[in-house]
Amino acid sequence: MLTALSGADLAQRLRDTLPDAVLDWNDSAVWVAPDSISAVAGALRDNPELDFQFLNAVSAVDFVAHFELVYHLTSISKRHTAVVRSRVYGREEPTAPSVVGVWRGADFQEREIWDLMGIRFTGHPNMKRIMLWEGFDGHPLRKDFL
Amino acid sequence: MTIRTEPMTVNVGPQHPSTHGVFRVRITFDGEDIVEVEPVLGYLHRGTEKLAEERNYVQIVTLTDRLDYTSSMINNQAYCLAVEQLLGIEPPPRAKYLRTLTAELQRIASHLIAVGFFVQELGAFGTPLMYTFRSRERILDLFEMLCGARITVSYMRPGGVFADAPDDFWPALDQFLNDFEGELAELEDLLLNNEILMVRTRGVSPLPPDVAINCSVSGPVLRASGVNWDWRKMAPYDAYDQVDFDVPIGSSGDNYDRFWVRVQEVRQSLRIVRQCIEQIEPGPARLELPLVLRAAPGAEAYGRVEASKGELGFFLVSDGGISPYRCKIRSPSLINLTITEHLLIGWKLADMIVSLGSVDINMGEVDR
Amino acid sequence: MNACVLNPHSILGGNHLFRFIYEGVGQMLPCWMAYVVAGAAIMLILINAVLLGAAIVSWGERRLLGRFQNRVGPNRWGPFGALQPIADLTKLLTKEDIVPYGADRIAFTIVPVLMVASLLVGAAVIPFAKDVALVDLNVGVLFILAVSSLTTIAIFTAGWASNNRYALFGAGRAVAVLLSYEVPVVLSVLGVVLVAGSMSLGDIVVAQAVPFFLVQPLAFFVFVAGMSAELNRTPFDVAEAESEIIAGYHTEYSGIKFALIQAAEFGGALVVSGLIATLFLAGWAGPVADWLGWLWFLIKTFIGIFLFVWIRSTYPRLRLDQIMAVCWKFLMPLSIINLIAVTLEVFFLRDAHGVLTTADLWIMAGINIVIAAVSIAVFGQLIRQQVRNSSQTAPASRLVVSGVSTIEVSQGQG
Amino acid sequence: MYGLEMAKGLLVTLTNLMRKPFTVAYPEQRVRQHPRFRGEEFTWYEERCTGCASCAKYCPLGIIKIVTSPSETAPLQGDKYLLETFDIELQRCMFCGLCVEACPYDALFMGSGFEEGQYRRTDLVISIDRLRQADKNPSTWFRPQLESMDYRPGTSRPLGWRDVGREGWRWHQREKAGMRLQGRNAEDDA
Repeated sequence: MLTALSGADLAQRLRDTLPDAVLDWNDSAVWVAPDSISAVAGALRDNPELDFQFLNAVSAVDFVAHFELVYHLTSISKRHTAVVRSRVYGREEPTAPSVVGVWRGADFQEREIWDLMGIRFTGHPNMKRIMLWEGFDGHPLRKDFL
Repeated sequence: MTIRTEPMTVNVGPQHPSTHGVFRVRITFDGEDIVEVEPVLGYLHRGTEKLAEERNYVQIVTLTDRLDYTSSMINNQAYCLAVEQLLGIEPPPRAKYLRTLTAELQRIASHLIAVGFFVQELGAFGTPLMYTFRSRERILDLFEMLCGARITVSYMRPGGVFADAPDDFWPALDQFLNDFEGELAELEDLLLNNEILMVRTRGVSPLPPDVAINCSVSGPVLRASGVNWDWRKMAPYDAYDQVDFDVPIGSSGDNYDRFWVRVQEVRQSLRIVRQCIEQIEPGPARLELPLVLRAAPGAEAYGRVEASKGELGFFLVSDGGISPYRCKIRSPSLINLTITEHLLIGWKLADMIVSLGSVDINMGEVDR
Repeated sequence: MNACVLNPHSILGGNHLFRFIYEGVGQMLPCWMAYVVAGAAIMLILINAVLLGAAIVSWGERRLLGRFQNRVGPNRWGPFGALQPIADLTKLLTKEDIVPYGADRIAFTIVPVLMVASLLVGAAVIPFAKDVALVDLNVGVLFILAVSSLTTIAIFTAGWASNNRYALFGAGRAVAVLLSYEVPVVLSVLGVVLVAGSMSLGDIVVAQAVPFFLVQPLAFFVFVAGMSAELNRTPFDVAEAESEIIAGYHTEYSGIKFALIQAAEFGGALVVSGLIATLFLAGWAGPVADWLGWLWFLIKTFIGIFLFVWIRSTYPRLRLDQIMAVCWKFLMPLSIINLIAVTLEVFFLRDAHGVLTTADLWIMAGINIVIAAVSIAVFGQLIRQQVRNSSQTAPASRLVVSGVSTIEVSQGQG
Repeated sequence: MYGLEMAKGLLVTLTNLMRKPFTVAYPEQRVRQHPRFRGEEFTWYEERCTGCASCAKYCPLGIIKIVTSPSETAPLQGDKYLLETFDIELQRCMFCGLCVEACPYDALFMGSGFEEGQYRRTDLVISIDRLRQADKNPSTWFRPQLESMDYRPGTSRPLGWRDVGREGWRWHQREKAGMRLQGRNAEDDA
């Protein structure tokens, strides 16, 4: 069956390769620095002990003070899951590096986050709106929309 | 002399007989060969995630019906599991069995549609579709018996199901299961080894497992590529740890395998339904909960199920109010579309439609 | 009274109805005018017969398809919905007649006329009963093949003139399919002509002491398959594949033009079924009396239509390249085998006057059925190998999670 | 042999040709309607309704409009509110039945009819008068007491307000002292 890796465990392993990336952790998730998301993603996927090949979902939550990106990950061979999170600050033009290069599955979800939440992903090959039309004013899922 | 060809861009959809709703792909053809593909989404965007932020936990159940409207039961289930995780409650065993049973019936119905339209897109003039709809109609009748609606069921609630099944549901279910065996055998006779279907689908648009996993593909499409990843086995929810079933997997991930996996999953779902009928025991079908639920502030939950299209997940964040602070829907149809380019480029126009059909998307879920 | 008398050597001389009208009208009008009037009357009858037949076929096909699909089919208007075609026609007549922007108006408009015309002219030579045909041309078979090829031009014009990319796809596909399938169809009909010793459809019916579908089962098979391709019917309906290219070449047609195209399509099914009945099922010939010929002819035509509908209701569509492969690699060799076998048999079995007796026909039937079974089996096997080889993809590297019971795709058929 | 499976397919369609059609020709024939069917019209029992507007609050779309005024009889004794407006905007209703689930006094029921097509949108708003006059054929959706009565909306007789509650109607009467029973007092005493 499936085991959920605790945040502390994950943070421990991530620190070996990327000492600066890990900011914080609790028992379910680990927070990483927004600039290092793609590096962390690469490390998570390529580390044979972690082997997170499968990206379940990329979510963005608007906590008004900051945005939070939540990555739900699964390893098919090792059969464990993990949650990686990252706080993105700034409301005008928040940006985060894209993980499309690591997981193609993030493609549409990152476009959707840009469309509805307004977080721009650098390095994404096709950073266009997906649900709404180009030129739509604002990002509807933000808490200050409407 | 060389023949000069000129690429031709065609908008397939949003109004097209076989794009599963308002799906639009901008395709550049060279003759009949596909050179470039660009899916254009958003024609059915209803802002479900935003709507969910303004409704209380029970009201959102009605929104989930409308995501993938061919498998509303499973959507209900995914959402209710997420809310239950959020609240830290567990439904009574009878409710678990009822959920499993209805979810599997819904999976049969959804796969029947997928299979029927798949063959329809191959060019069969409606006959297999009509046969699958005939069986699906019986399932919808059962749903009407359970909850008064056929498509937008709103059957499940956080903490169970809205009410126990009526007494005449069980004989009707038995009757359906008996009849369906024959109908399924007929369908398999008609389709499974049909030579025309074979030559049209075998070896067309194969999807290697590493690409599938990297593109976060889930559900029958992933399993057709030979990865036996099924959340019902991996992280059993509701009563799936009590029932015994096999996971059908394909070998090359071509269109035929995706079709074959769905047909076999119908058989496995039948097995699960039969086991549920045997194992279900009397008891309450719903927890006594207040009408308006509240979760602890800061609580989060990611509830996922193996829906008929793939992994359906609800990521709920609570701020202690009566409605979720954020409700993210991880919809399998949208993410399965990531492989569109991989599936289509280099194949012919006729294969394009079939490959899209084999992924089995549902626009209600893609655009939300 | 200077009654006009029809020259017995006229090509219309064999038509009793024409002669009757001609001589009747000739009592009052000059002879050339009587000729025109009689011709127009006959044409009126023919056009209405074929169009009415098309309407009945469209209704019958929809009812039959409905029943094949376990539903009822049109049943609202008239007894068993029999007036449905009239309702459809009324609806189509009252609809707006759209010529799309950028379309070639003249070419666009001429297409439905061309399609219906080729159909009607083709129907003119089919004998509905003994001596009941508009004309019993001595080159009837050739005439029908020539006239039915006109549809190809019409379809291509439709696709080209519509200024629609789907229509263009359909037109391109249709031309490819129709041109290719002409070859095996003609070759298979050649066998029939060889045995009958005449190209006149009337003579071919008379020659069928044994129905030719027994004498030349291969030719029958090839002809039915080829004709269903020429009619754009499943499994060869790529030209108007509704799930791929909307409606193919007639995507942009609406109103009365669409009605005419539909009429040409259903009428085409009728005429081809009539042709199959004439060429292979002994046409109007049947037991009891000669004047019942129309009944046998109708029954045999219905068998053809039923066959088409049955196949349509069952099979998915082939891809364009596969259709071409079926034509050139399967039907073509079969028709050549049939032609060679029939030629040899006719050469050895005919008597001094070049006539085949009924016994000869039975011998031919025996030999040809065996040849048909063997060659279809052999070529089927060859195609199967081909399909196997082409569809075998490299087995993907599995990523199987242990501990989960699985069932794998069976590699049985294919 | 190649083509055998295709012949099998032909056989399947042929057997289906012999079968009776599965479909139902609607206006003449009807499929069986199940008692829990959530129909287009609502069944509302004014006698049971207190005007608490739970249904309006619980409706996910907010399509129920209720306007009440304090009762003239005896508001302090727990009398119900006087209902002035009870509009259900049917054109936006999605028949989820949550209003029925929310009703604490068993006053609102899903209906069993489904042929409510109208030519004008305004006709799709069910007003309080229409609710009063409508046939009382409640659906058994979320009403276990009706199910235990073995009630069938299509065939059984219309139900009065006394028959449909989870508790006895006399309890209801006792609880809401000033309730107007609209000319049925003689009957009640019996």
